[in-house]
Amino acid sequence: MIRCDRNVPVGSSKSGTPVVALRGVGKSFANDVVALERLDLDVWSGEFVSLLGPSGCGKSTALRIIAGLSEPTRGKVEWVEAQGAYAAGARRIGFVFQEPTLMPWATVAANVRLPLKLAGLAADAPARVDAALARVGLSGFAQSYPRELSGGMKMRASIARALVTETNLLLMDEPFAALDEITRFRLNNDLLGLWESLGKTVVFVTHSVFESVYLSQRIVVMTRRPGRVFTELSIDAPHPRDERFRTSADYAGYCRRVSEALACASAGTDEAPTGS
Amino acid sequence: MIRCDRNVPVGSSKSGTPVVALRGVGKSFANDVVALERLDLDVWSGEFVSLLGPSGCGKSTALRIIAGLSEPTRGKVEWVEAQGAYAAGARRIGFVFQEPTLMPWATVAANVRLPLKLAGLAADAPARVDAALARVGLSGFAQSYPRELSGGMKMRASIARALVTETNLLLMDEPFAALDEITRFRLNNDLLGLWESLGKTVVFVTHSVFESVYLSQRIVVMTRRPGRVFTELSIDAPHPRDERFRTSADYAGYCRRVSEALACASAGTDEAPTGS
Amino acid sequence: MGEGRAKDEISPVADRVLRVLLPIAMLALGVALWELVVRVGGIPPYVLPSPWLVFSTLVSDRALLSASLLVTLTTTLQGFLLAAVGGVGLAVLFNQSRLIEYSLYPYAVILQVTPIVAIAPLLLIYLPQQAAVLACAWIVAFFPVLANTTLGLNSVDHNLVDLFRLYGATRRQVLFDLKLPAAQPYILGGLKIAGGLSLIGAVVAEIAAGSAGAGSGLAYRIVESGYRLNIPRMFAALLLLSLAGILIFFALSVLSHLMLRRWHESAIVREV
Amino acid sequence: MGEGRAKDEISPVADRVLRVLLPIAMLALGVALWELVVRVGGIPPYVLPSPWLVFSTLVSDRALLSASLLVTLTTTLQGFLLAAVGGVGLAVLFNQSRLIEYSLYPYAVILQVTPIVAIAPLLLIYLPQQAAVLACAWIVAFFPVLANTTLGLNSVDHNLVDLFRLYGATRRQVLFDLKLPAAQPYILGGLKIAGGLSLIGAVVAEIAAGSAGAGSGLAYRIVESGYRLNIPRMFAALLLLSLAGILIFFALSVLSHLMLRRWHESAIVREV
Amino acid sequence: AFLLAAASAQSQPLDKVSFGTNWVAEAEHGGHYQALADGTYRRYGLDVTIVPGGPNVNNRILLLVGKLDFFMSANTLQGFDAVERNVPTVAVAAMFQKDPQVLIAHPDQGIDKFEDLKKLTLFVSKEGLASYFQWLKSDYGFSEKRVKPYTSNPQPFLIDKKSAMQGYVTSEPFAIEKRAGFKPKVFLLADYGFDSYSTLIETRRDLVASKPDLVQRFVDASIIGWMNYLYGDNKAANALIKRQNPEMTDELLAYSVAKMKEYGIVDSGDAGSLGVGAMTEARMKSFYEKMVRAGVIKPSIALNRAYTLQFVNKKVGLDLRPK
Ligand SMILES: Nc1ncnc2c1ncn2[C@@H]1O[C@H](COP(=O)(O)OP(=O)(O)OP(=O)(O)O)[C@@H](O)[C@H]1O
Ligand SMILES: Nc1ncnc2c1ncn2[C@@H]1O[C@H](COP(=O)(O)OP(=O)(O)OP(=O)(O)O)[C@@H](O)[C@H]1O
Ligand SMILES: [Mg+2]
Ligand SMILES: [Mg+2]
Repeated sequence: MIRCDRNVPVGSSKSGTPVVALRGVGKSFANDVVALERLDLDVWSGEFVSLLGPSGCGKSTALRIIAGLSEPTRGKVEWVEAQGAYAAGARRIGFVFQEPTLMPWATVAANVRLPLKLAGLAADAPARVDAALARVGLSGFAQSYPRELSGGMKMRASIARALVTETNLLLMDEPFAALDEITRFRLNNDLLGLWESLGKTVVFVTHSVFESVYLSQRIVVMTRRPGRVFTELSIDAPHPRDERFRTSADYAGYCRRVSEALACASAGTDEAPTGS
Repeated sequence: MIRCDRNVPVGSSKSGTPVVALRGVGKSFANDVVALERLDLDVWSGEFVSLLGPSGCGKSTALRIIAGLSEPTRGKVEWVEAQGAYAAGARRIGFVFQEPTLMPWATVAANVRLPLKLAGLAADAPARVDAALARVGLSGFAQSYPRELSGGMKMRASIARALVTETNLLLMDEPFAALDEITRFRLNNDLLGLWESLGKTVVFVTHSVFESVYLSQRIVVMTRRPGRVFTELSIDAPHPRDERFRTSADYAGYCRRVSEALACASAGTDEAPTGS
Repeated sequence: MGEGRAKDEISPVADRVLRVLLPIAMLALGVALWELVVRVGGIPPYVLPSPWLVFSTLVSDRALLSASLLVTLTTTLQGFLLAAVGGVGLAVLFNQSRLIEYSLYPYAVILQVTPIVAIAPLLLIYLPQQAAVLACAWIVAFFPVLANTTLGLNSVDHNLVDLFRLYGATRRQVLFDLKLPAAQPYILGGLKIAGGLSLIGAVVAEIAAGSAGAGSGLAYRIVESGYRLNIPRMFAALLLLSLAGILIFFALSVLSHLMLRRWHESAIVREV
Repeated sequence: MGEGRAKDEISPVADRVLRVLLPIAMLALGVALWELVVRVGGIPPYVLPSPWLVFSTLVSDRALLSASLLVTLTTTLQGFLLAAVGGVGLAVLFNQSRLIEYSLYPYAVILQVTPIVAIAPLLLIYLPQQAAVLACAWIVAFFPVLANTTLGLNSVDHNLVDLFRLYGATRRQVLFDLKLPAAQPYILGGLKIAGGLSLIGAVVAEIAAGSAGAGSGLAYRIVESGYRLNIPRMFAALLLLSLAGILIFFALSVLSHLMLRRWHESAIVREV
Repeated sequence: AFLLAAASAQSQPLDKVSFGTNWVAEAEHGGHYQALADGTYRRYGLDVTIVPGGPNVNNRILLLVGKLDFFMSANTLQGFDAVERNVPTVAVAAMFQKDPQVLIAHPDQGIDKFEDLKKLTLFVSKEGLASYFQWLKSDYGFSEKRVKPYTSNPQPFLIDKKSAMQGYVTSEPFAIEKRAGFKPKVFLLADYGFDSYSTLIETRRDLVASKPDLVQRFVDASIIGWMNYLYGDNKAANALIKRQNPEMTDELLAYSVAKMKEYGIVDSGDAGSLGVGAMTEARMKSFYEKMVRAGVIKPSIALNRAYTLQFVNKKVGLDLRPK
């Protein structure tokens, strides 16, 4: 069996300055569920970091806290304001929620246009919306309503919405889980391309070990609830990555190591909701 | 590159008698989207068959048609009524929808109990609900409301609901997509165990090639929209399957072949919704 | 086209036909029954006039009645618009600020439960007559719009609210691009209720504060005809009122259907 | 406990305090303003009595007024229950059969738009007086419940409907385990509207069909006091009516909150 | 004869009779309450229930369908309407010789003559508009444009000094004097030519035909009730009124009775010689012609079907009038 080394970061690539840091963050809900406990997480400027962890361990909660949609009950979230682009006003966060979260009364195009509209960028909106829709393969469905889409297509519309504006911090919560491998691989590559060319910071939640290794510079593995960092692994393979990396022995090795870490992190059982 | 042989079934394991057969089934929607076209699909009694195909190709639509929730616009659905267990009245279908589809006003336990309640089986309901919740690792959340669950936990509640009654045909639409690998593997094995011991017929939609190979006796690969059968592959590895199969060379070989078939099936672009 | 499987397993075409024919048939049946009751029971016209008599009164008094109908409909329409704008406006205001909501909601409830007869004299003191009438009609009709809109604005999917917040939406944008569209089914439901109520409101307002005599509305006709025992004319006026009510309801139903049919569960024809 | 971030960024505790104190404070302010206007304007009590005078009238006439209040509240409560049962019942009936819906909805609309004053005399012919009063109160209040419940029953998540179908749910089960629970927010919204309306309905019914004299309700007090220019008593009666209305609304709000707070967006206190 | 009738009636069971009034219990109904309270109705073999009316209550239709046996109609015009509409009712007695309908104006606005009222805003009820106001229009040239609705609440009038409102001489002036503290100018329409009877007893033709005796007894007992109410000890009647209408005060009752006497509402004119409840063909005709002139009623109705003199003008109760 696997030997589990807990909380021992396996290298930590500090490629830049930290943008945002969660310091001893805890989050409990009114029903006594402790979702996060003493979570420490640094996100570095321009990095691609993945969160991996058992279902219900607090990944979505952590993303929401980073986005400022949720307040930690303990600890704090530190933004490195010196970093001009991430100053409170300038910060531009893109978020792909775990659920598609589309406006049912608006067409796909209108849904995707939303961030542009809210930012008052009407000028080149149509072109950008078209491009974003084409990127996720929904060009033909611009005028459809969400209820007319398949599950995967809804998620793609949601991804297109996150990519339509220029954001400097992209938070993605299992964006590709509902997609077939072919589409998923294509969007993986698209996302990597965007990240490399635009220098966005990306925090990515996924359940796919393969995906996390393929995409990330760093993988943060979280424990069962209450979630905290179990270990961090840095994936030092150079970018740009492509099919060659995916079929390399390195890749397989990383995947094995991440899988093992995940298995260790998932050991035991969740805390019951009343055991706060 | 891969050579794409279209519509050539690669073996076809007929382990039993067909239960339900889709014959030249077509489905168009009012917005001129043709979801399915001339789909032929036999489901054999007691088999575990997976549907694989690009996002939006009509997998969910096909499941809904099998379940009788949707009527085909062309072609027909034939039930082999002679098979007593599947006669119109006796047919007991379990369905895990792609979305959790929980009743927001009811606790997790009440949601899971629903099929028992509707069937008038109140007697041993609590025990069975507890067992189903334990199976998906939600024992501690019986009294929680759906909105208090994470995305993966909602899906697990939905799975527990499908497993709580005895069904003879289980339709599952990407049930494990939102789960981490560890949970997923565990539930994969659980599902296989159930299938082997109870002799259920299972039609399973997934985007994971690995999962489909691990679980199924037969994999049906569908083309892009309008969806039809691109090819069928039978996975002849014996059951019970376990970690050994997952790490075998056979497994890797099957996975490669299915991936190739999927790549071929996904080639080209979707039909635009107006091109009916 | 997908086949709709409606309740009672009616095909969509048959459904559409029934939807128009059945109500008409049932109303016709009601009228026939009424005629029968009057004939068989030998009920004198000053107690319950026969439909035929009502109809012929409608024709013979058409000039008088249509003038009154016009007056009442004008009040109704104005009252309805005020109720719609006022109800939605107040709900929006309340939604924008909890302080305002807590402060003013009790007053809205008071307005709803205050009997018009009691406050009409007070209104007549301080407002010109037409304004007093409108105020009365408004008071009767605005509350359902307010209550339903409030409910709708509060029922917005929280995840969408988060999304808007994240993209730095202004209050205005949250209101116009998120909350109001999401509340549409509720608002339209409130308007459907308010449609009939504003007609009632117009009638009550006319009775309590309206002008009488030549230029007066249906309410005056009804009261006067009742007092003067011109029961056929009273029924003719009531009939006009009912027709107007059905028409208003129908128009609002169509509006609601048009606005919701593309997306809301209550209005889309599900394809199976 | 998670921290709630309310509108206007109020903490949940402050919010709860404000929720109770603000309305009271605003009502107190209203009363103070009223007292001021009366004093400064030197307004005679027969036009607008001062709150103090109203209050002391309330105290001195308490026997008379409380008896009347009881009568009106009884009618209100009965009317409300009938409206709730009748509105939900009709909506359920309509939901069960499209044929019935198409056939009877026009009649429901007609009932809604028919002015009580006009039909009360007719009702009195065929019904005993108390039944006639109740019928009037019911007619005024039932429609919002019907309309909202209909909307709610039609707004059920189609996927859940599919699920129930799949598991062979009977019509009854679909209704009681799916549609009615899902429609709760709409039904409760309708009841909130109907609460006030049934008070109004009771008042209107009393005026139109009620017996005047010893055992009569607040409506009669209001009209008769107005006629006799006993304006302080009229205001005291109005005040009681308003209080009753606020109380009914508050009770229904609490009920709604209790029923929805665990699951519906409109009622859950979101944890952020 | 009176004693005989009473004696014979006592031996047989009482006839149940219901009588609908047009407002809540007040002094204007005093005679009937008197007859009820002092047992006059019983002595005439009647078990009378008085059903009070009120704002927006239309008791008249209950008479038509037989739920009431007698109804107190406000004025003669209602009888004309009945004839025009072929409604089988008939007036059998007119308890008020003069319609107590008044127009009330503020005292300090230079309103001295009846015609001065024309320049004021008028608060008139819908019923008033359908009846006496039409006569004001045709005979005095009042204009509908100045009319605002009167909903049984004098407040708008009190505020607007340039207005007048309708009322009953027996009630509204008192309320105003008492509450608003000034003595208003009061114009009794009857004094300016509005010669309608008022507070008539109306019943169905079939009752007149089938039980003339019952009608006669009710009319006679009511007349006696009125005489006793006005001139005798009316404490019991007033107590009954107050029980039925808790808003009523002794002060107001006394005022009303005084005004009824002062203006001769009940007992004046023909009543002086023919007894309370008197009606004459000449007055009916005179009022009918006024109404025709006002365009309220058709010129060709069978006027004599509106009333019958069969039960009145019999000098009943004259002996009760103080000398
Ligand atoms: N609104 C809420 N109220 C109460 N508990 C909540 C709420 N939201 C989340 N939780 C609890 O917090 C824990 C973490 O939830 P979270 O959604 O962050 O998990 P996750 O890691 O994203 O899981 P998944 O992979 O299944 O999406 C869960 O146990 C869940 O029950
Ligand atoms: N109610 C609907 N109205 C119109 N079009 C629909 C409707 N439901 C599905 N479609 C269309 O039918 C096609 C097939 O949808 P379906 O949900 O079956 O796809 P899927 O294979 O399940 O995809 P995914 O893997 O993304 O879930 C899609 O193109 C979708 O746009
Ligand atoms: Mg999550
Ligand atoms: Mg699908």
